[in-house]
Amino acid sequence: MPKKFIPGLAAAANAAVQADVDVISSYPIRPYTGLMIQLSQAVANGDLDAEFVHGEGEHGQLAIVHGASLAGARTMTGSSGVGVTYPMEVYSPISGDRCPVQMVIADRTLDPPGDFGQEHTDALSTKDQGWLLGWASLPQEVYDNTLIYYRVGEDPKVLLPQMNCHDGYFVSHIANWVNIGEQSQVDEFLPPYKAQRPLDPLRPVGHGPQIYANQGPALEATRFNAIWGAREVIQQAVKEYNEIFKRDVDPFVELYHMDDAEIAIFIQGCHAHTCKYAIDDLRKEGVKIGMVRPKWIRPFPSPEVAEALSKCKAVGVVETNNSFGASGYAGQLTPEVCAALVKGAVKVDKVPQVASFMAGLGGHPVKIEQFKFMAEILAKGAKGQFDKPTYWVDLECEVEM
Amino acid sequence: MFDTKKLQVPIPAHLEIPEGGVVESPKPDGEQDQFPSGGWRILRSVIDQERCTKCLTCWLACPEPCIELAEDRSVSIDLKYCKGCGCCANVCPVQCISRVPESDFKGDVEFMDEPF
Amino acid sequence: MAVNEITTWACGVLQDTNGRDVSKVLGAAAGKEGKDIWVIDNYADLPDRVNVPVRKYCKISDEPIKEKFLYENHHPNIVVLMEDVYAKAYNILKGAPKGVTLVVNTNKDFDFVLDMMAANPDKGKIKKLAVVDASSIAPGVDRDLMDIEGAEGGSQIGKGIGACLAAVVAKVTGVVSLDNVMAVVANKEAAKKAVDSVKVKEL
Amino acid sequence: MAKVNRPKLELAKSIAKVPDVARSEYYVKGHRTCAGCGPAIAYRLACKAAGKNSIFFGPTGCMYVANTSYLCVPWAVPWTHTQITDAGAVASGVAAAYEAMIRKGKYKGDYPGIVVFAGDGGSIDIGLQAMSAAMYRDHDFLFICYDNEAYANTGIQTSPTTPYGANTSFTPPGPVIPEAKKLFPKDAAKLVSEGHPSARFVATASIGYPVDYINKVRKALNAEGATFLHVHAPCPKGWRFDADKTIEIAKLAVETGMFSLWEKEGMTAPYKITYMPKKMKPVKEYMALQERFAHLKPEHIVKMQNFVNAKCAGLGIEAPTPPVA
Repeated sequence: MPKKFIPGLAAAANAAVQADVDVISSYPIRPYTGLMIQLSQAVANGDLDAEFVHGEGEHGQLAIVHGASLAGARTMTGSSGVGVTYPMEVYSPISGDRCPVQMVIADRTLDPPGDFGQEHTDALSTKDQGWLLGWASLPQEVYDNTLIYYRVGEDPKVLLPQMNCHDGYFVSHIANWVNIGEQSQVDEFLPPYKAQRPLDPLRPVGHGPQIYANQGPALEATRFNAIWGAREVIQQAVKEYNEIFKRDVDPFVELYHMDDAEIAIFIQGCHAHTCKYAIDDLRKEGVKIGMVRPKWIRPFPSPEVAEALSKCKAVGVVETNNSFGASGYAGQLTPEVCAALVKGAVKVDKVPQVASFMAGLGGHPVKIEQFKFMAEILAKGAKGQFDKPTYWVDLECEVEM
Repeated sequence: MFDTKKLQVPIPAHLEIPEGGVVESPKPDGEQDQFPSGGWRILRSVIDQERCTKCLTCWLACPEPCIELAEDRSVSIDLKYCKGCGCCANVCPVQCISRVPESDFKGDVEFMDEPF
Repeated sequence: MAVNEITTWACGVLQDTNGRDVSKVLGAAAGKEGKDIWVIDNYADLPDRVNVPVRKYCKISDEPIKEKFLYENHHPNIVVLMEDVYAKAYNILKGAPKGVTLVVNTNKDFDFVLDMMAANPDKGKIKKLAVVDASSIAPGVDRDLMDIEGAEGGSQIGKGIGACLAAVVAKVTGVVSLDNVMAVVANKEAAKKAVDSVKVKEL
Repeated sequence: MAKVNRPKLELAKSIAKVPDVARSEYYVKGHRTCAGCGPAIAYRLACKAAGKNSIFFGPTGCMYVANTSYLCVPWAVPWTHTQITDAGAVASGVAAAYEAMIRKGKYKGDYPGIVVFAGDGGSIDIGLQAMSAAMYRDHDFLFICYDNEAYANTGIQTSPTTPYGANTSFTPPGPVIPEAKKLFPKDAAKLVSEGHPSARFVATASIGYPVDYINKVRKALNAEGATFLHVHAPCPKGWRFDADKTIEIAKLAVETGMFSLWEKEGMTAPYKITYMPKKMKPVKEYMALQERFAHLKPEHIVKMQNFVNAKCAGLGIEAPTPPVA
């Protein structure tokens, strides 16, 4: 198995080439651009036989893969920041038409002001559009996810588009070791995409006619069932991925020292790895702290999150995103975690206290010291109640670089 | 693993709808019989077959299309669908299509519960 | 030193590829030695423009690097200048600990470099100064558009002065073995010439 | 561009010959378009001309909503809804997919005729970006703009092709603005033909001249590249005339110079007039039949006549009436 020292975007590009995508649509925006730079070169070199279509904007970019997927092609596109929010109109039609297109997102802060740094608000803003949505935390995981997402999204039981997200710069641009599978392994794991009802003159069908209002609930329910049904497919796909690629990938959540944790940090994305080193230090001091890193946001791994956090006294949700004025008094993940804890998929006897930690906004780095600051607050919260619902770690615990 | 079946919603059989709202296309030269539009017709086009020159101008002018073409190029109107717009009468170069109130006729319209 | 932080200063666009190659070569060589490495392109300097000074970063450590998700080397103990003029224009030693190794691509001598740094309050931190005329050994300009923005880049790393300076860093600091650097770089001849012609002064 | 085994479509010579080449209907009866709907006639003729091996794209507009309500389609060929914004891009994706899949052996059939059937808004207003980009990228496809000169699906609001002086629900006449719409319309076909080097065939057509229209659809599909057709399709609802007059008004538009029929095979080719009326009529005759112009005063009609004269002169068509000072 070749091992390459490459950034996250190059890892995604490697996986896309091995997945033999048919149609790629591009539009430049930092930081995801490197993916398309590499894929266009792969097409020019003949390493990948695909149509590389230059979109006229992200809206067109998404529409191009929408059409290509309707015709039965495997597709790849991507974007960052405001490029993710510009085509907001198109997300629901793509998932509604059950087109399993894949979009690689290297997160970037939304404007204003101009900021290249990463923040998860861009992709999280699209979480209600019926797409599978998850985060990778290292270039290796970007490679794994690219293949796993295709496999899950193209499964006839699922047929949903996928947003394969990772932190801009921190994962997209930082080089790291990535195990690249053999082509034979990829072929074994990922069968060619077979569209169920493509736009094909030999078997004419109509896609997306108007419906009666009374047909709406059932039509929406099919997407609801598909995305929750995807859990079973994810479980199976990850199991096979681990067998074929000899790997140890978690299907829904990564848990770190959660067996006996009294306090826990819930965090997605790359900073989870820094968090783990902080936990190592704190554990040496006798602090019973653990970490939960969700790999998916849609479908939200509610049962796993609830189970992992059910024995904790206090939980801190790290928000590298914004939802100004949201319930939960912070970003978009706190309400998700709270809902998972109180809404009975798994029985939680005593719901832990939950605080939100705004951290890493605008691409600000998050350091070990700041995780220790969070742990201190959590320890206090575990004894009673937090003195406030939201802590702006970036501002309240400034650290030297 | 948590039972995903519990997370899914059963869809009653009578409300089932194809995933993605994909529908079968009608056959070429066929009809979309879910929607017979003959009930819209206030004025009916009546063709004077004696004077008709079989020029087919009306055939190409019909939006539905509900002017039927026989082997011998004679034309007739499919009353199940004709909305009575009168384009055929308007374009006829020999004015052999007249427009007659639909209320002068009995039948020829598919009875429906609702217009659509 | 727990973590070696190597910062390379290069001239925007013109030396972008070569500057990045210093980080990539050292990273790849250290990887061969089983060390933990961290390589990132400049973030703060992006998007780079012609002649804008850009910095390329590499961290090499025997122990796992705990804080990988930073944009810069905040405490560089090895600093590489691809243009000697940066020595007078910027505090290239900002945040550095005592005992820095400074590698400068110049056709001048030690005193010239030290004179240029007259205004630098941190100049006392330099322990070792190496000068090498890499520009006359290997091509210093490589406008490779492919090798940017997080793409994988060409199959060859170290075709120009990047190879020279990476090899000099290995020789002067021992942060990675010179043999491993030689195994990684594309332009082995230039790297060898640089290693042979480098002049080092302990301060 | 992959040009794979697509049989050429035959051209018709006259209505009398049409049944021989295009008797079959691929836009079938059973839909909710207006009685006398001009765009429906345009749709029907386009499907007839394109034939069996084609895929149609319906961006949001009358021809989406009225044709597919509810949960059914009147097309015997594959069809998909697209957003009003992105018809060109979705068609691009399908074209790219077929090129890739045929080249890679993943699809065994012929390369299909890919036809976008977009309204004026979906073509040169909100859909302009996607349309222009698709024309620029030279996908093998045909973009048809059916021009009913307003946003009709939403209840007749002004669009960039709505003529000067038209009364729409967003441009009502009043004491301050007596002429209702003050702006002159964009020229959809020229917009494409003058600025898109890869547009192989650009033409205007009218449902008043069905054989010419069918032939242009077929020439466009035979052209193996990006092609554009601007079809004038009167709207009895929006233009406010009796439903039986649709074809009559379409013809009158051409006879008065309000709409001219031409084709152009590539950006550098000359404009070729495909139908020249024997004697041009004044625009007054055309406007008199439509209530949307009923509020206009003589000076407005003069302004319109001057605009039409200039437009015709640009195409080398003799001015319908002497220019008015």
